[in-house]
Amino acid sequence: MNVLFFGIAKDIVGSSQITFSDEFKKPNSVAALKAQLMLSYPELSKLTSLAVAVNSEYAEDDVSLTVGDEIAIIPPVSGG
Amino acid sequence: MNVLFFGIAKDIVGSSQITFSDEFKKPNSVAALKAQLMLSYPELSKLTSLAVAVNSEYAEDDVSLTVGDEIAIIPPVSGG
Amino acid sequence: MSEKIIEIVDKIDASKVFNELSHPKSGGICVFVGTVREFTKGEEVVSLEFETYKKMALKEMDKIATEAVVKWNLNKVIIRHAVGLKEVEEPVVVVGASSAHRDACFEACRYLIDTLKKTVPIWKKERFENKSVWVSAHP
Amino acid sequence: MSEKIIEIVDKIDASKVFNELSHPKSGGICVFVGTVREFTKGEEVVSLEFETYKKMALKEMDKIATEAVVKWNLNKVIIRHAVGLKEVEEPVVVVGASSAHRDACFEACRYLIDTLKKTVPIWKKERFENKSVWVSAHP
Repeated sequence: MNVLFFGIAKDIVGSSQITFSDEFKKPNSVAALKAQLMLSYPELSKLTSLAVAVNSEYAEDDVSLTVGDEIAIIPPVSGG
Repeated sequence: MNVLFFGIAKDIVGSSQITFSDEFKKPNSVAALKAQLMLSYPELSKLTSLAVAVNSEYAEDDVSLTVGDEIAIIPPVSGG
Repeated sequence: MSEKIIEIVDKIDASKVFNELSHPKSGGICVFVGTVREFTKGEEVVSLEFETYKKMALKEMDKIATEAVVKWNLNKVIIRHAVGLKEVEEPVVVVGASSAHRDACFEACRYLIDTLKKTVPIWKKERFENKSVWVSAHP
Repeated sequence: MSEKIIEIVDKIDASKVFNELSHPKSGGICVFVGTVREFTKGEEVVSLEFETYKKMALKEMDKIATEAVVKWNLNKVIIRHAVGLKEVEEPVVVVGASSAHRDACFEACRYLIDTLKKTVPIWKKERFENKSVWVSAHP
């Protein structure tokens, strides 16, 4: 399972992509993924918002994650 | 005293300009000018509105007219 | 110091308006272009013809632009109207505003075109296949 | 059948947008261009840098455009965003709508830019003389 990072989230994590290769550690929902990331990178919890996209669509906390999903961490957007 | 006509007012009057050369007949106010024109060209009174400009500024009915003024008859505008 | 562009021209080149409104203190530019539409009230329009009392029209356009600059603190403003015969899809009017933030330029742009249509002495004749009509002349 | 133009590009040419939005059934075209402003909150901006999650951004831009076409019955719509480093006065985003009457294109244009700023995954870093800041990242 690949997780992509953008903007300030990429800066905080220090990488544009993390791969969860160990099936045991893989979070099984959007909520679980966010919790795990915020524990590992506390700076993420200081952001104005933190959304998750699953297969390039915004996903609510209760959406479950499967191995083939393309997941992205979306810090506050600021286009325009 | 020159009176300029535009748009449909020009079509109704059949001319883009009328000169009041006879001092006796010259209307002395915007209201008098409009009354005189509507009497001569009844079609003018059928328009949605009829404004008068004196020296290229909109002028109310009570504005008086003098010989050197440039006067214009402004039928309903429709720019844009 | 704001820059105003006020013009009545034979032909409008809409492509240059963004360069004209570009400004280092602007974060937003809003532009409205009025174009000739091929149908009006279900009838096919062949062309539009615009006539103006130019001296007065420029004065009125300048008043509108100045009011907008003051009210919305614009960095730049443009009001350009075309006269003569215009075919379908041709631009007949361009208004635009350039400001620090987008609220101001959107509101100003709307004000420019709405007020122009009410006060500026320009007249439009719609030419159809078999007749011509001065727009808004009759109730 | 409405035409949508949805693009993420390295450089925006604002001059071509009116040709792109021209349509025989349109009487009004409204365009908003966002540009780099040299000061923000009193500090001098050297440049902006835009980054995107392109695949998702194009999807979200397309949703916004489609919603606007349906809601305002647009003939044409455009949403084009730039990425990379942008200097003061450069355009970073162009949104525009082409419709029969001006109410629709003004409202649609405002909706396009407001919604883009809320939902499209694009991130802006402001570069000042001595620091860089991701915009809106922190409360």
